[in-house]
Amino acid sequence: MGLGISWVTAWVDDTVTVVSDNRVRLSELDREIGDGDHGENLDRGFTAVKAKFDGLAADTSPGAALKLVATTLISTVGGASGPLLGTAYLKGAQALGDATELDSEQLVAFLTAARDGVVMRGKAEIGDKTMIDAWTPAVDAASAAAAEGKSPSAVLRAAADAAIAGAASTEPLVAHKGRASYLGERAVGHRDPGAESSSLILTAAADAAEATES
Amino acid sequence: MGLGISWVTAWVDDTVTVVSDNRVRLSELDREIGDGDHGENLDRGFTAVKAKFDGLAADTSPGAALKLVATTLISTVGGASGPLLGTAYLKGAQALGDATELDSEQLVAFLTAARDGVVMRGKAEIGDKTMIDAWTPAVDAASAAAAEGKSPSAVLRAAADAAIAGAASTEPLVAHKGRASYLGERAVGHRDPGAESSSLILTAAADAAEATES
Amino acid sequence: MTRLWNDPQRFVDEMIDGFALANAGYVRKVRGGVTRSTRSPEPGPSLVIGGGSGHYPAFAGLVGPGLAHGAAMGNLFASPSTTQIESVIRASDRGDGVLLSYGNYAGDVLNFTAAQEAVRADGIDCRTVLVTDDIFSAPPDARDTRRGIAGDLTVFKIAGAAAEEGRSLDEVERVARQGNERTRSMGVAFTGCTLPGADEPLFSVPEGRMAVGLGIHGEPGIDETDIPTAEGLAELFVEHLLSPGEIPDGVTIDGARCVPILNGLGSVKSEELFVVYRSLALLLGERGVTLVDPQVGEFCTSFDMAGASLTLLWVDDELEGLWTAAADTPAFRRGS
Amino acid sequence: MTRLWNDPQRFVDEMIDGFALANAGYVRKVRGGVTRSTRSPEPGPSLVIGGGSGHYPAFAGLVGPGLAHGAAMGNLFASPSTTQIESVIRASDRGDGVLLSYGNYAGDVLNFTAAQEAVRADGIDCRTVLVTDDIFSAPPDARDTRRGIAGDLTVFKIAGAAAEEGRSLDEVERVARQGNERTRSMGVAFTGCTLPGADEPLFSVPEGRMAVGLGIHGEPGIDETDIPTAEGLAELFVEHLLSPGEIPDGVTIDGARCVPILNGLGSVKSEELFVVYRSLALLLGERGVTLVDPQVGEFCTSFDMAGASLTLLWVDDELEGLWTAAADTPAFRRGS
Ligand SMILES: Nc1ncnc2c1ncn2[C@@H]1O[C@H](COP(=O)(O)OP(=O)(O)O)[C@@H](O)[C@H]1O
Ligand SMILES: Nc1ncnc2c1ncn2[C@@H]1O[C@H](COP(=O)(O)OP(=O)(O)O)[C@@H](O)[C@H]1O
Ligand SMILES: [Mg+2]
Ligand SMILES: [Mg+2]
Ligand SMILES: [Mg+2]
Ligand SMILES: [Mg+2]
Repeated sequence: MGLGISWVTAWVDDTVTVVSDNRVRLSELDREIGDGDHGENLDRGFTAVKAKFDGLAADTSPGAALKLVATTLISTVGGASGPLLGTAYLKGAQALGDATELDSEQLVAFLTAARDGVVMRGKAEIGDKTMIDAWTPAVDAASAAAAEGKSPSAVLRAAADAAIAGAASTEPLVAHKGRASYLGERAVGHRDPGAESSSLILTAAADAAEATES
Repeated sequence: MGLGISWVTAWVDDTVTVVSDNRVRLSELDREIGDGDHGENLDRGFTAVKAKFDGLAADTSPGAALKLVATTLISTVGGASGPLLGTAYLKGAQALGDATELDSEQLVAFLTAARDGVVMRGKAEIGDKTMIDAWTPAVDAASAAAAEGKSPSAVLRAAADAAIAGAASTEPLVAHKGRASYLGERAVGHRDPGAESSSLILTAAADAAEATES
Repeated sequence: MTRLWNDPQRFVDEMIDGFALANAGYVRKVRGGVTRSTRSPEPGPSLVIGGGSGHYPAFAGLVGPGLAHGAAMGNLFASPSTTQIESVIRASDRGDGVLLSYGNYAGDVLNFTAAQEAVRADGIDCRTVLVTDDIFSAPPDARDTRRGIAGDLTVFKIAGAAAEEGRSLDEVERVARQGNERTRSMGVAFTGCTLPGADEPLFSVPEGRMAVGLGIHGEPGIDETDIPTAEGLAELFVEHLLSPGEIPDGVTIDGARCVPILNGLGSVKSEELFVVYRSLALLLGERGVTLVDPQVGEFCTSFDMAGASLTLLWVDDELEGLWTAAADTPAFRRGS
Repeated sequence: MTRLWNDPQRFVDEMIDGFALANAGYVRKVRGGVTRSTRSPEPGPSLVIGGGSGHYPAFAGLVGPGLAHGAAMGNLFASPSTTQIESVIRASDRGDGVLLSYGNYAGDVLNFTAAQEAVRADGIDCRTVLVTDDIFSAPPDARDTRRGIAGDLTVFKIAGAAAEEGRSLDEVERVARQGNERTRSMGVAFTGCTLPGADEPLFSVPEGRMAVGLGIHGEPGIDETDIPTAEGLAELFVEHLLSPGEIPDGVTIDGARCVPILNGLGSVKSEELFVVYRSLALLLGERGVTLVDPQVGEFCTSFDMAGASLTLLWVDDELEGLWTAAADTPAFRRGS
């Protein structure tokens, strides 16, 4: 019961919606400790992804579709989140090869490669108050769930829940990467916008998987 | 019972006070149909006059003292009101020659020459919504009062009262000179700031004369 | 809103000091304003410009080779006094006469004229060309009563280039007059500006509205509309500036060559001006106008007023050559 | 507040169109930004700069002979994307390598680095010198993590002049790095700026207060004080920029030569800047600093943010020569 291209397209659709619904809130978070454009950056990127997906052939592999997400984000977003998320999708897609149905292990491989891509580009560690604080717990929770034999959608749900907790965990932190790192103690008490958006994106992945499976 | 140098210095003192007290109001009038600086322009000018007068020799003639007012206004005010009022004092002073005590006829000659100086420089006619709408009625009222044999202070009071009425008469007018002339009908309903300030200056002249005489 | 000052009374003096310190290679402070710091060895007529302060780079920013020889600098939005102007004329004169050029405002006319009379009395051949570019300040048949706004720059540049070429005062005066004949402007604003130490702006425009045809000293506009789009503003500019009464004698729109100057009054930034310029270029192109050497930026400001103006200089060959000639001043530089 | 736009989504595209139309003699639009419209016949290294839009004249206004060869132009306050940067690099390359220079921000570093990798894979020798002038963004011992603000101009100018002289990429990189070593800036602001179509400013400063050490994208300041006098602001700038930890290696304040750049962020106007500059010149003069070729105006803005920054470039003979070399771009021009 793996996840195929219909999951990827559903994930993209849900992401477009959730990013657009949270555009103002994400920019608000970014205004507090950054430059106030994170919501707009992602919204611009995923709107472009949606346009590309409109003409997608039905037999495209998940890997190929996710690579399209990657290249579109890289070419349209700019800002820090563009290359970071773009690289996440790119490296994740490469880990999938030509597979048409993704099982739990493949999803863990996807998430791990995606997270490693963000680290490769951004050099952030856990606790630096970046999107990595959402991604790394998500990867860990997904591996644990897969090791317990959970279904693909349950693996993604575990990742999503861990990402949500991870995003919340950024609030008390001082930042060491990104614009917020210039603020020192003034960043304390504010949630990192990139961690928050990553938790939304991973939640969309789980929602889409549950809808696709059922 | 003519007016001497003590009248001139009292007039300058009163003018300094009245201009400073009305600075905001005059600029307010100018804001409505001009560029909002008439109060500041006059305040700057008369503050400079006051500084010059501080060292004035007690035996200076009225004409020489009024010439000092003129040159100070010309060199410090700028704006339309600087050369206009400066010329008024200059031409008025020239009409006085070396006289040390001014009688009613000399005051009429002073006011007439002053008004003519403004017309020479500014080419405004009565009804153009300028300071001339205060000066010309003032000159006419002063001549009438002098012809009736009124005292110097009564002549100045007649001039002042006519100037006040003249300033009020500018309200319904469209302007034909100065910045307000660019506004067409939009200037209607607003009092001309230069006419208003001229009425204040002429009232100060009458006040100073009454105080000096008594 | 102005925030940085020490004492409002000393603002202009300190501003002139700072300007002269920062531009010592270009200007020298004299009583009443500035003149060029280097006197050219050749004789020739001088161009003296000026007006109230608060419009930088007009007027002091335009003093230097290829442009003005001196600028009289008045108080904020107030004409320089007669004495100040006289002093700048005398410091700038090179012995072959002086052309005075400035925007047509009662205060400036009174003071410059009095100064002109004073130096003429000493034998200096001193003439005047008034700038009267603002189409909203009087109808076309009363063009010579119009006030001067950003079109100052075209007249000054043309006169300055002619003086630099070594032309006679007669010639400099002639081309300056021709430049003014060929220049038309109009302005709009969204907010007023607040002078140093003042509690209130000089005027205000309701939120979301735009004053049309206002002056650069906070003189109220003639009309008021909702704020248009950038394209809508470009259309408004073109509609008024290309209306039949505003096309100078000898110009046919289709096929004409024209220098557009899209001027920010203070708080409207270059990014917005470029968006407006894009539409202007399209609209003027559609009408068959060839745009020559466009200028987009700040040329005649009104402190931090949010607003913009468009100036069109309809060139002939002579004016185009003078407009595009080299100039090197604190705020206007171009190679030859 | 931004008022003139058609569609906020198209703002940057239309701005680039308008900019390129108005400056066709200088630049040519390419995917992702602009390059010089005239390619110099001689080979040599190219300088590619860039960053988010909304900082005009940074970055596109600095493309032309003696300065940059190309500028990548991102969305408002957002780094250009990797693809955009790559496209501008390829369009600007003259076959002898490319130096990338831009302000140190996570987004820019990520995107420029990815683009650099991509063109290197095709054999283009592509290097990077980050600008890290903002002293308020990290302590002196973490200087290389500081962000870049108006000091961009000094590094770009030095690198551009070296490239124009025909120096090798190694040399251009070396002097750019040396320029950055010798550049320090700090900024203050009184209001935030509102992007096209946004309802609220990116940040706000309480009325009568001044944010100290803020970034040029609305990143909050480090400190807040009452608005000082112009002189008080000059003292604040000098106190911080002349503190011992900020004097570059090899510089002794007394006797040093230094280029000051007093930069308006958008709504603080030249008149106010000149008043501040007057005090700066006095204070720096008292400390024995010789000021070279001062710049007062807008060099790196933040839309219509009301604020100002001071940049000091501590020159040696080589840097002074490169700084004062001729340049001819839409927004920065000087004769040789
Ligand atoms: N080096 C980094 N590693 C991981 N994430 C980063 C890094 N730098 C920034 N981020 C993430 O990017 C987010 C900001 O993205 P965005 O606002 O779109 O870009 P920008 O900061 O360029 O405006 C931050 O909230 C943070 O999560
Ligand atoms: N040509 C003129 N003749 C007479 N008075 C004039 C003329 N032009 C302007 N004024 C007077 O000058 C006043 C404005 O003075 P002021 O505000 O000080 O100068 P400015 O208009 O240069 O700012 C007007 O209210 C008007 O009374
Ligand atoms: Mg951001
Ligand atoms: Mg006035
Ligand atoms: Mg005035
Ligand atoms: Mg950003």
